[in-house]
Amino acid sequence: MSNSAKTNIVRPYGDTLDDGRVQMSFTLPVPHSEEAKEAARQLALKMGLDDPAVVHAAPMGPDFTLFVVYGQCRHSIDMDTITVDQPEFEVLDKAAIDALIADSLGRKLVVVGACIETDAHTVGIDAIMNAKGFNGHKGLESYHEVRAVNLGAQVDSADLVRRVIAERADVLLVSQVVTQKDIHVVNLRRLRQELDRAGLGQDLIVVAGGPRITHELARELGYDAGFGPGSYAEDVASFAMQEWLRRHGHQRGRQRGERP
Amino acid sequence: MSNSAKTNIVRPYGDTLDDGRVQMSFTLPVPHSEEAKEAARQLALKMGLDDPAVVHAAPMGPDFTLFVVYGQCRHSIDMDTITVDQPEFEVLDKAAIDALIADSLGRKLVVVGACIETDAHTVGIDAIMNAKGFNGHKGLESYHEVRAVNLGAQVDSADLVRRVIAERADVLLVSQVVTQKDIHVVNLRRLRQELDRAGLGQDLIVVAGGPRITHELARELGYDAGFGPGSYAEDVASFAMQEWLRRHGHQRGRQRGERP
Amino acid sequence: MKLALDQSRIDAARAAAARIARAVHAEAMTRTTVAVERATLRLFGLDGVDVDYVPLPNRVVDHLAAEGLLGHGAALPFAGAMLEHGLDVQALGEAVAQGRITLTLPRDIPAARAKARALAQTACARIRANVATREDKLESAALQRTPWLYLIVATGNIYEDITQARAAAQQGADVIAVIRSTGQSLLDYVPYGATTEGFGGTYATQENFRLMRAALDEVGDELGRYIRLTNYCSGLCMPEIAAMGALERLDMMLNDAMYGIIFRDINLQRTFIDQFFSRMVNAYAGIIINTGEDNYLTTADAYEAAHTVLASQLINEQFAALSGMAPELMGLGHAFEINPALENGFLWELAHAQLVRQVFPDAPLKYMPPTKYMTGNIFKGHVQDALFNAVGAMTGQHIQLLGMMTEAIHTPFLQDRFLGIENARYVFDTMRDLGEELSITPGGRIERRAQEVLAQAQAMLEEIEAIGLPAAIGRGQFADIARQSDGGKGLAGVVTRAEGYFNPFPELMLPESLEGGPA
Amino acid sequence: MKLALDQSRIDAARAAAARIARAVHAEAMTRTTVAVERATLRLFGLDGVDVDYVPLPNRVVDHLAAEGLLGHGAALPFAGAMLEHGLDVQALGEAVAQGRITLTLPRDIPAARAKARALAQTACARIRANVATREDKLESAALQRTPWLYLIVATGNIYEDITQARAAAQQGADVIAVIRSTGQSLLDYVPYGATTEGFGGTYATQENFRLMRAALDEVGDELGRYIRLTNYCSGLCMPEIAAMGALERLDMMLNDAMYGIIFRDINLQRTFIDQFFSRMVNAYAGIIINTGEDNYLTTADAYEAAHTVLASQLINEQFAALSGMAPELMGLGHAFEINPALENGFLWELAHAQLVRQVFPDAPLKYMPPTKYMTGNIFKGHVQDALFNAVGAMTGQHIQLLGMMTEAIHTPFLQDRFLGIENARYVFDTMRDLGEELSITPGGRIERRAQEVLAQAQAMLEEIEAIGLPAAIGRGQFADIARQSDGGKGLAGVVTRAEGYFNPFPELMLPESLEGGPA
Ligand code: B12
Ligand code: B12
Ligand SMILES: Cc1ncc(COP(=O)(O)O)c(C=O)c1O
Ligand SMILES: Cc1ncc(COP(=O)(O)O)c(C=O)c1O
Repeated sequence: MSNSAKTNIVRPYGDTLDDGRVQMSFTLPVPHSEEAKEAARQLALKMGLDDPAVVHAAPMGPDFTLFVVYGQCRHSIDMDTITVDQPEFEVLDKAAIDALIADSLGRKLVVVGACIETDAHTVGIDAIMNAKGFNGHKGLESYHEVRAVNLGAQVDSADLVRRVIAERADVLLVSQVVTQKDIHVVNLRRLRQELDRAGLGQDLIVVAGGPRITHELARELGYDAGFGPGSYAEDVASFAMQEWLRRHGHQRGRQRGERP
Repeated sequence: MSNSAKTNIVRPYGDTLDDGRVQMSFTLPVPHSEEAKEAARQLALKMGLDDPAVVHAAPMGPDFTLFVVYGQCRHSIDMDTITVDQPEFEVLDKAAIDALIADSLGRKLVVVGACIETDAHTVGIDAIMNAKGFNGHKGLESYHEVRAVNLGAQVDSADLVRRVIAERADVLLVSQVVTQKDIHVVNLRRLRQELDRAGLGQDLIVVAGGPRITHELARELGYDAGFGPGSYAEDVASFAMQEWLRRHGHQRGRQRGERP
Repeated sequence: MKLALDQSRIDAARAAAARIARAVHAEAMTRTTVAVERATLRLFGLDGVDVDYVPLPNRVVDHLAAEGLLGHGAALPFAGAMLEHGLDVQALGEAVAQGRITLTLPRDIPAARAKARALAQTACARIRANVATREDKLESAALQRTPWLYLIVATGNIYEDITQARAAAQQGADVIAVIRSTGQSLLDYVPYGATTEGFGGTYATQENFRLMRAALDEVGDELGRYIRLTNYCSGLCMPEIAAMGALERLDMMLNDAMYGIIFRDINLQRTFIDQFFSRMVNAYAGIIINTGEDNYLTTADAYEAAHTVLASQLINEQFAALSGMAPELMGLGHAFEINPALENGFLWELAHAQLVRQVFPDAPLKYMPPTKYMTGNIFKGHVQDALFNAVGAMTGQHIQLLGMMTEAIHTPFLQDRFLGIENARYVFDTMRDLGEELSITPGGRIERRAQEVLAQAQAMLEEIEAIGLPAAIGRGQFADIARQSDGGKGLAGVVTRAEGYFNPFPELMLPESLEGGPA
Repeated sequence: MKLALDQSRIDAARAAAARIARAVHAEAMTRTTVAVERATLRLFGLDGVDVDYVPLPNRVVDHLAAEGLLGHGAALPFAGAMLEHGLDVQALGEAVAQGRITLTLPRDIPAARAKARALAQTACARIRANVATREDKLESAALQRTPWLYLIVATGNIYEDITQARAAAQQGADVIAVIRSTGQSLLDYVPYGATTEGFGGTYATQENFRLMRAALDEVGDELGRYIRLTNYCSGLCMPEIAAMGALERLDMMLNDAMYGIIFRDINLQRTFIDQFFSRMVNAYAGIIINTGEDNYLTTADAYEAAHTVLASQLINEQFAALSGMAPELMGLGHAFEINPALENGFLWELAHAQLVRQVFPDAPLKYMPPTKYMTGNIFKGHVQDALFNAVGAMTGQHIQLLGMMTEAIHTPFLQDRFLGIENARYVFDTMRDLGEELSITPGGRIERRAQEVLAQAQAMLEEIEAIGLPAAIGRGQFADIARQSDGGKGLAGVVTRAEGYFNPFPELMLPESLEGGPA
């Protein structure tokens, strides 16, 4: 964008810079009528859309109406004010991670992973932990210097804490996929409490992950980091080892995480 | 909706009453990055969406990013405050309209129609005027008591006014389909001026129509009514005749237009 | 559209599956489970919960277990006590739960047996009445074209689910499935009453079944259609849910012989016993089961593991047959789950869907939409769903579970469902007779792919036959997930049948031809 | 996938079309138009505008008309005056515009003729160089699979168009068409310079052509691909736009023998003369034309009027052949426009697309997406586009103009285009070889439909042959729109050729075999 060099204030783009165009769809619990369309239009106005056009309105049974609306968003964002809370680490490759562990620990890094409580979506945690990995990125099991213990689905928090202690884990990886009614928040809180109760606050590095987990949320819930969609084993391992080094007084160049 | 009887304040509905869920998509003129996603999220916040989730972000070339966002809209609409400006008429059927014309005018109602200026989208005006009609609703040409003169596409405003005078038209129907850069507004204004200049303000009933024409817009531009998508010949004819009667001092039960 | 398939391969694969299922079945028939016995009591009419919200069937069965009587089955001790104490089912259950009565083996076994049979006959009469009601309603309803449009509701709140289901029916849904709350399958009891607090789904309770059934009957009557209701006959309470569904006139049940083992880590022995009983009840109640092979493709790769789906369907078919189920009730599951980035992926989907169609000509196949490769890109997702619908249309699938463009985001919104139905109706109408008007090029890529999958499934079944199904599951042959015979949840609820074990239902529900059926 | 078609019907229809076109052509060759003569001057190199922004080619041609010389063509008077006054093309044009020179018939006709030939040869050399550049670039670019993904930009502002076109190329577009401003086709001159103020499209100007060509070359080089550029060789300035496109290395042009008559109410005689000259130039410049039969289906019903599309394509083919165009440049247009609510509509679309594919085996067919039945429901629209893509994939279309889910709402946003491309790529990849792997059931609905459309087209052409094309158009045989020979815009610009009329281009551009070509 040649023009945007001038300023860092951006608005949605339809086909002309700063035209502000956005598309919306939503349902209103009212019968299909001209009044319903007008309500949809006014709702868009309240959201700050100028000239909203209700381009589609369809009755969904007698009680609900679907709307598709286009409008011009009045709001803008100054990109210079945007900061993103991300876990701090440099992404290393498998060999480098193995070497770092061997150098610094002189023993294998013990990583325990699980999908906790009622959640049985293991594909995500398996992608990180199992040898096979994901999208051509090998999982932790295949790392020479990692002992990976994947407990799989539906692991009760109290059981998990016992296992963490038994395995003398350095790192705990927790996956949460179902988020309806914020069940993931409830589950992650519960685990954090169990960990604290067991006195695992200090040394254990605890990482949460899942399609709706952000670093910000994970930090809020008392976890060391949060990883979302598109994470690979090397991301988590890089973070974990660099965090381990920080905690044990080593220094390394810090850099914001970037996908290779 | 059993619950909504209690109140007339409505909010978008995802899967639970008043959950406020809406879907949005838009483009920002920034490269795909975590910062871009955060900007999208903040934009949704500014629009009044709580807990916005950027569920998809895709680079569209190096300079643009597409976002799909879901969030919970804080705004609501009180349905009791909604009023819709609609042309006032009772929809009659073809036979009733013919009878009304015969009774009141004692001659044929002359209707001239055109798609004006650079606009060549005649399907809409043809749907109203040509005998064949649209969706099984016959057009004005097929009405016994109507003389329908369809001038077709790209009719210059000045030419149109001359023709209206020559035909001694009672009703003028104007179609505008292309709306980019508000060209339809420009064109409709121009025609209104030409009509006024020719002194056609008093008797002639002037109706605009097209996919983005609303009654409100038409009234603003000095037209007697505006008709949008899904209009049929009987709607326009009913309005025109009832308007004619109003102007000529007749009375008839008024009622808000409803599609049969 | 027809594939040239080697019928002898199909026959061989089916025969291997039959032997595999029979071996497991023989073993299973020597045991019972807490869930089978609770289901028996529920069919007798026992319902309700104690002050701690523990269901009475659990209280009675736990009591029998504590008394060391469970190996005899619940029917005899319970029926005997009814006679002895002159109490009806509910009163006796409450008395046991309150510790006022201790159950024993009845002294007059023939009398207890007769009483149990009478109770079972009452249950069967109610179920048969439900079947008759369904048939009546179907007869007076508008003819339903296949594929039936199958939609899920999953708000967690039964009342909100009803709102959604009504709207879906009004929009054109033929089948409504109420998705269960995450984790219910691991509960070793069935929750009670109307519920409003589920996660990712709504608890399956008898009251919720009843409420939804009534709502769907009502909206169906308004629309002049019969709206089928589906729930999950799966997890630790599989047999009880079958009983509840039969009593409340559900029309379909998710019910798979292996799903719980693989995906819920439920004990294998427990599952095989439970699935037999539950399928018997489903069959008797005219309930179409939906098997869960689609799930394999969410963990294993849909292209690589296509043959595991077919192999599992053949096994499910044979287990169902052993429970007295006719092919017309076997809603075998499969899915459109190939990576959309795979070149010619549509051809392989077509090959697979048609293969399954031909191997099970009489089964009301249930075709599942893309889920794994759905993303937050709802627009692309809607197209994935359209191509899924296209395969469904071309290959004549029977039950089409509609894809939701928001699959990767949330359980469906009302509008997601509406748009999903619109997508399906458009595709099915515009492609109505397409399957008839196209033929598969003989010896071409599609046909070769189908033949290959068939051959792999046959080989797999022959291998499983050699080592036995439990061992095969132990090796992770399905869904890349391995489970051991003694592992998983619920093994404690498995009990060896004692000499004289009695359950009145097989005799009444199974066809004559089958073991356990009427003599 | 092949339809059994009666080749003798195809041959008969084609022969009728050839006779129809020849009759019109013979008549057209006795006249010229202001636009043909302006185009001739533009090819000579005349460009620029006067103080009132009137283009110099208009000034010169109007001057010739005023002097009563236009029947002789512009070439001789203009070339003669250059020799006489010793001025170059531009200087002479300016002088004429300023009234400083009055053009006359040259005294030394052979010299003027030679000069005109030389000017034309220079133009031809430049055009041939463009062809060579295109070939070079294509050779070094990555191989382009068909169908080519054809995307439109239509912001009204050439600079914003460039932004959009770059992004589209980066997203995978193979062809970019810059849509013209509403109403430009009715201007009897070509606007000048870079423009930023169009409605529903951007003015076609030579500078805009140049800017977009440069931008596409640049992004193409970055991507290692050649991005084709398309504009509209249509309307009152059809021949001039052909000239501009040839000079600026456009790759495709919307160019139809009848579109302007029917859809823009441009005079019929004018159009037939103009289309001949413009197609000759396009053919010489290696520019693929896109005919506009798709438009018929926006006013007439796509199911009822399918045969009019085929009939018109055959006529367009024959007109193109008379202009020296090889089948490889004939991007005959057709469209996916059947009402989505029509049962089996997809079958009829498939039948039609395959019919056209077989009738014109060598033509780079241009397949147009649904427009008429697109609505504000963008989700359903996206599925309509997906099925359109599916037909494109199955029938091997060559140029696929991608559908936009927002068709009924606005000219495309950047993201609409991106999602359209994503839709197409998914469908084409996942269905890559589907057409090969399916056969059309002989004698089935699809085949019968195609045969019926072919028979109707043949009958229509035989009827048109009997009454003549102008009369047929007068009866509204195409698109349900009737136009008369003397009606419409631009008839005043038609001039009967005088004895000794001369234009140097046919001789240089037409193949030997054709009338008007080199002796
Ligand atoms: C596969 C699947 C299943 C399979 C799970 C099989 C298995 N063994 O995992 C089966 C069929 C069993 C299943 C069942 C259910 N599912 Co499910 N399922 C899915 C599906 C289709 C794909 C999930 C997936 O595998 N993604 C691929 C992986 C690789 O991605 P990922 O999990 O995001 O993981 C990546 C990152 O997030 C991250 N990551 C994840 N975890 C971790 C952990 C750490 C420490 C780190 C660092 C990183 C990390 O790295 C991974 C790789 O990049 C999604 C829909 C979808 N398309 O997303 C629904 C979905 C997740 N399921 C859903 C639901 C509701 C259910 C059920 C509750 C439905 C029901 N009532 O029956 C059940 C119950 C399951 C249970 N008890 O939890 C909902 C959740 C809705 C919500 N937002 O709350 C979804 C979104 C579908 C929907 N729209 O309804 N499901
Ligand atoms: C058909 C069509 C054409 C045909 C028109 C043929 C013809 N003779 O009409 C052709 C191919 C020629 C064409 C060309 C162009 N088109 Co066009 N076209 C369409 C299309 C596909 C359908 C329009 C249509 O016929 N609708 C059906 C009729 C029945 O609906 P309707 O017009 O809304 O009419 C109903 C009501 O609105 C009302 N009504 C309408 N008029 C009136 C008048 C009165 C008095 C009353 C009472 C009621 C009334 O009643 C009717 C019946 O219910 C739309 C896209 C779409 N799907 O909507 C694009 C569209 C309208 N076209 C568009 C454009 C840009 C063009 C071009 C400018 C493109 C170009 N640069 O080349 C050209 C130029 C045309 C010109 N000079 O005006 C844009 C307009 C964008 C915008 N919002 O500004 C659209 C939306 C496509 C797009 N997304 O780009 N087009
Ligand atoms: C057979 C079967 N049972 C049950 C379920 C649902 O899981 P749960 O057991 O958690 O209810 C599925 C998944 O869709 C299934 O296919
Ligand atoms: C052949 C042809 N020319 C031109 C156009 C565009 O219209 P206009 O002549 O207004 O530029 C079209 C429409 O798409 C067309 O098909």
